[in-house]
Amino acid sequence: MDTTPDLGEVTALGPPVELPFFNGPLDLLLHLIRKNQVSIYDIPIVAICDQYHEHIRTMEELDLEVAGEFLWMAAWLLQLKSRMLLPRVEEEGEDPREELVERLLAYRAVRELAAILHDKDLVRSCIWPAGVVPALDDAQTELDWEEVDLRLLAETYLAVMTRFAAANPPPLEVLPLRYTVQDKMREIYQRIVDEELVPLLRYLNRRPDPEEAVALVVATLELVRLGAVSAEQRLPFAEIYLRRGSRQVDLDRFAGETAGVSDGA
Amino acid sequence: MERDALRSLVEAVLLTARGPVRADAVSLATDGEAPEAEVEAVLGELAASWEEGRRGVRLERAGGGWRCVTPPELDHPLRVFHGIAGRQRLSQAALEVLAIVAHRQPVTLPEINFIRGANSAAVTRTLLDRRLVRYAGRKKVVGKPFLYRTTQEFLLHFGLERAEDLPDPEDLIEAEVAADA
Amino acid sequence: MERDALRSLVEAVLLTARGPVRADAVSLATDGEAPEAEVEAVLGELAASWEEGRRGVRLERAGGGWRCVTPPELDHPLRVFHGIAGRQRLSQAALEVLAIVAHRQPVTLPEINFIRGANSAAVTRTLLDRRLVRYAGRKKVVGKPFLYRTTQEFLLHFGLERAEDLPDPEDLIEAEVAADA
Repeated sequence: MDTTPDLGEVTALGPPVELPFFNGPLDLLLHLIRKNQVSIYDIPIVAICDQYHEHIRTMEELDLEVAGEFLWMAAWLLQLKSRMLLPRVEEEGEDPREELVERLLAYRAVRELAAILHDKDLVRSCIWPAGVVPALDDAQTELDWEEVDLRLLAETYLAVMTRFAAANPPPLEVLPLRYTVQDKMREIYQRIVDEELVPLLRYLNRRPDPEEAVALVVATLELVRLGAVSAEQRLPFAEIYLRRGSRQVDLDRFAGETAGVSDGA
Repeated sequence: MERDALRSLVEAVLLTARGPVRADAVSLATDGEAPEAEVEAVLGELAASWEEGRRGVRLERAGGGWRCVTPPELDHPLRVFHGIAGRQRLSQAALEVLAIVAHRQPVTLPEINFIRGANSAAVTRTLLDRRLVRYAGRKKVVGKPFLYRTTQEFLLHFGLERAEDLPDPEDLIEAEVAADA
Repeated sequence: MERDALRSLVEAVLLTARGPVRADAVSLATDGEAPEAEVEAVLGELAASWEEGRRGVRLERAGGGWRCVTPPELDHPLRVFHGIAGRQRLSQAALEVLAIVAHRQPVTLPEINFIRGANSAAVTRTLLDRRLVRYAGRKKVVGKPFLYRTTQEFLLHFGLERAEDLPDPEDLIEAEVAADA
């Protein structure tokens, strides 16, 4: 086999584009505002909106999944853009960008705090609490009640029930037999008497219940053993034809004669 | 490796280790910078210096290594301290009984015992004392065992209005947040 | 109570306690023989003396009490000794959610989503798994969303006495506004 790589496909993708990851549309907007060196209080909506959409398009071209929140923001920006382009009807009216500015400021504050937590996390991850085990015999793990929440309660419940299920496996369910070999012997023998030639596999295929099929096969084997039925198959896996055997059998006597069979089965 | 640095590492290892600390394991943790014999020497020094004066911990040889233990004369106050700290705490057993009562209420003690595979009488008593579970009549079966339910205090702690508001545990673990979103 | 005896008890309590140690609990453990102020003084002395020289352990205030921790520079050999390969850092998204919960607790997921402008369900789940946030009941609004709070573990991990000790993001904005203008 020819394993030459398909270069055409590779070049079709073009050079890889370095696309920074953003934690949501507000994160991306803050990036654009910083990149354009504009004030958060006076966002040039038209330019920012276009750049935002450009970014979304690049994500789509790179087959990156664009989360719904990015699209929602894209729609909002478009709406703001059209309102900014319209001549201001309302004199002294509120700035349509106000809500966006508020949300950007709130998010920026969150990011500042997250940065502080990040620095702390770096250092704090490197410390270990001392945990000398006291020589008290009844010292066991205990949980701070303040810290016990719904989740811990649910986890504990599921753990207990899992442990319980492992210690108490459900007993094997023994279903009562729904088909008896005797009934099936009578059924299939009557059919052979009526139709002279019975295709066994086709007959079995019409029985979707595997339990019934098993009873039928055992009944057939028993009839063959008794000589009441002869079976014939021309080729391996081909249809098995049943016809009357050399011995005459009284259907009503089956109950008695097959008692030994069902015992052994 | 400097002796001071090694001493502080050995100290930190001793105080954070759960079992006996062996010199060879500490030597490995220094990437072999401190040979085993040197670690052993530092351990001996520490053991001697902690023995001097009245210290809250001592070093003793155990299980082929060294471990920190508290001196026997501090047993009583330590026990009291851990008891005090334990008042706001819940043992694992108590949490299990509470979880069973919460999710299967009303439930009897024999049922709780059966599910946990352990006698839970004392633990249930503690939960009654802490007013996290309460009696709720008797079950009409042989022996008429008491039925238990969670209390108002329990609901308050979890910020629930009614016991029926307790979410299904499977849902909470599997899909809690997704359902919330 | 003798000062020496008290110091050794405080030391033993600090090294065996599971959570932060409060002076009042230690005072109770001495049956009041050592008043809270004296215990507090001993704690301060210990903190100062452990700070001197290179010790494997330090005292710090966090989560409403004092606790013993190892200095950060011992992290690497301690990790090797305890056989812990690496640590999972908190993602930027996780830190943002944590910042929101810490500052506005109790807060619901829809509120967190709104502030971040992004779905935070999976991230919040990670924080629940790491026990940095916990459930704190449900908000009595349509849909009864869960409320979230930071945990004691959060305080200990970030070395805070109380969640309020984190800087107020509003102040951070003020600072920026000043810089922006």
